[in-house]
Amino acid sequence: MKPITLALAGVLGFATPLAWAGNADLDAKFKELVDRSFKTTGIAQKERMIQLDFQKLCSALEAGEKVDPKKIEELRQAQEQTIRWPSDGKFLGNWKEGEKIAQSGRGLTWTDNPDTVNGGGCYNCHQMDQKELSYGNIGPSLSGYGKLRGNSEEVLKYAWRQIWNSKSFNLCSSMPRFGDAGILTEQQIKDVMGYLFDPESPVNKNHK
Amino acid sequence: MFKKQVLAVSLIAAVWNITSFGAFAANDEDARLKAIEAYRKQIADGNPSDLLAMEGEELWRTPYGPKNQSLERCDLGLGPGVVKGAAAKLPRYFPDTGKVEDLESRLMTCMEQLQGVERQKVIDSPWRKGEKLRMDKIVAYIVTESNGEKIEVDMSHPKMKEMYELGKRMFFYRTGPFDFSCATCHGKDGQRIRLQELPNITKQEGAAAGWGSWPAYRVSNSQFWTMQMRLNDCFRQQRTAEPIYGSDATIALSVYMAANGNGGVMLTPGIKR
Amino acid sequence: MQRREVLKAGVGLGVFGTLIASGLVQPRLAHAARQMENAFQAKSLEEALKAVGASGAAASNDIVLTAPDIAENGAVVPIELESKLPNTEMIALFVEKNPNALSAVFHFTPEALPRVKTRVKMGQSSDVVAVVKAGGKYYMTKKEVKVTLGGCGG
Amino acid sequence: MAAGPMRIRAKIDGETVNVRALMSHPMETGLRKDSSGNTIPAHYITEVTASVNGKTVLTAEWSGAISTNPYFEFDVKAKAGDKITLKWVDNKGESKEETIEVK
Repeated sequence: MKPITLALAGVLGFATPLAWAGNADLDAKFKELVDRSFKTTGIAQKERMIQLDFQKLCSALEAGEKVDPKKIEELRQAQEQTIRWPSDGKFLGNWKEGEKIAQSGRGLTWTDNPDTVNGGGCYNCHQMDQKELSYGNIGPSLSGYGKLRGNSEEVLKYAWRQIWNSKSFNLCSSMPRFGDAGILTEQQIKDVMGYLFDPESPVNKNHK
Repeated sequence: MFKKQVLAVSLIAAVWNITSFGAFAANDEDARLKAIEAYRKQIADGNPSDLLAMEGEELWRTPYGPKNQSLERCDLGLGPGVVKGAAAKLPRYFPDTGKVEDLESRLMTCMEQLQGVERQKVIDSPWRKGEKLRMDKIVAYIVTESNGEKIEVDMSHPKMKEMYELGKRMFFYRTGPFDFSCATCHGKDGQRIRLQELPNITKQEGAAAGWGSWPAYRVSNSQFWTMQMRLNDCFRQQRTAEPIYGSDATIALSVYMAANGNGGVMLTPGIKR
Repeated sequence: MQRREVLKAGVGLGVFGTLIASGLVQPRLAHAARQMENAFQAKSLEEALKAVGASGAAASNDIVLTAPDIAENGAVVPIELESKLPNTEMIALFVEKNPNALSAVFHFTPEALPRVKTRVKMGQSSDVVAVVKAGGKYYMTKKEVKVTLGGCGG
Repeated sequence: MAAGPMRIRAKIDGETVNVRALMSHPMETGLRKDSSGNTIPAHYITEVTASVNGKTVLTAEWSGAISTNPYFEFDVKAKAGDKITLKWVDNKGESKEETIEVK
């Protein structure tokens, strides 16, 4: 698993003075609080606490701070540049492998090690195969994804881009950047796409 | 001969009028969530945390550490040795240390001052072993003594107000490879990871439900988790860096959650998945 | 306070324990062989039922088997067993898809009601089966319990 | 290591007494592996005996399938003043016994 490259889509958070409105003193205290409260353990480096520019902006937005919409659009466009299409032009992989990735929430924690195979944890937030009762609702249901949408080039690209970096559509999306942040490999994303689009996949076969 | 028996058993199975539990339509969400509610009620009575709380009470009274003293003079905010209802009013500002402390950091203060047990020794101990196991048992005893009490965190002191603001920032702080913050999961009503409902901690009801039900016994691994362990594992699954045990970031977050939950009821120790 | 006396009355290691500790008695010998030992060793439900002597058990509605429709976690599944059959001597509890189907056996004297509650581990969704021996005959009922993976699985 | 505590609560219910017990025990099946991959040896309660004033009224044979820190509830014919004793023995020969008086 190649080391996690902090996608430097923007200048590292600490550097940009994108402070929250009106309280520089509290900002300084907060930065100091984070610095003395976190540590490196295993593969989880302390540097994970340094925010990327859009992480900082979305944190302020979600906390109810006023944020300039032009800034949001500017950073969203920057995220669009991170999209990498499949190197061989093939979008769909093996849906059986995709199912395992969707079920597994492992990887990238400080109790994992570098050769832990990362999962996608899709079922944490999405319904996919209707027969699987244990699914989350933070994301929309993906049941019957391919069956309902077909697999035109346009639909494949839309789904690939959502998985690669959903922030390219909606800057503050809750969905992780599975491709851009190096969480899943290109092959793993192809397999998840297979799970979504393959007519044999239970995502489509069990869709009522 | 064996074949006939298998047939016999399956015949019997067919004849039974088993109250068939009805094929759950996968998308029949409410029926399923009600079934989970029923499950939780059935395991609510007889919380194995009681076993730890019994041992915790002994440890509270037993001399220990280089100074060979018990913890019976430890002041959790309601006066030396007062345990009844103390956990329901934590975290709070403590004049003697000039710091805002949660239950576990305050206990470390007492362990150090009364018993001579070094704070760092507790911090460095692995979870559920050594000093941390002693801490779990003492915490189980103390939070049992706040079961049913009103969550009543005193926000009047300026240090508490500041910790609340710092805690709020921590709660919304998106970082790490997954871009998650606490709010990603705990910032909206009705969200769920798999079948696990996620309380909305930005609102009183959700904050009271979340804050008021930890520490708890987790049936999935038969472990008793203190609030510090609960926060630690949340950060772990968020894929951030690890918070140091009892660090100010964890206390600030606790102030944010407890204050938001003020007025709720402590249902501790809880019993969880 | 009720809790404290209980602790005081407690007796630590039984006689067997101390003998073991002193190495005089081999753990193997001291293993209190359970009356139904071979039933506990049986793997499948059929084998376990046979070993308990209950393979010909008749279905009965006079056995109350209360278990959740869905267990949020297989580590702790609350089970309530009650026999309404007269002269109940024994109730046995099976989880069909566990590595060993037989989980527990309860033997009653007239001084105890034929009713118990406990909690079992279930490796996966499975039928839970209760067998009652009353008046020398065997009766049986079952219920399906679904076990789900609750948290983030990671 | 010495067995952990056992907690027993008894409540008079007409002619009988409802007994609810919690026992501190790992209940290892012998099928589990620890984080470094080696099997955790089987260690579970094999037998539980309940008696009233010294007379056995109920026995149970358990396996590793009974949940960790077992919960056990049963009802016995007894009255105020009677002594209810609960004893468990595990596959390592360890045992624990608790007696409470019915109030």
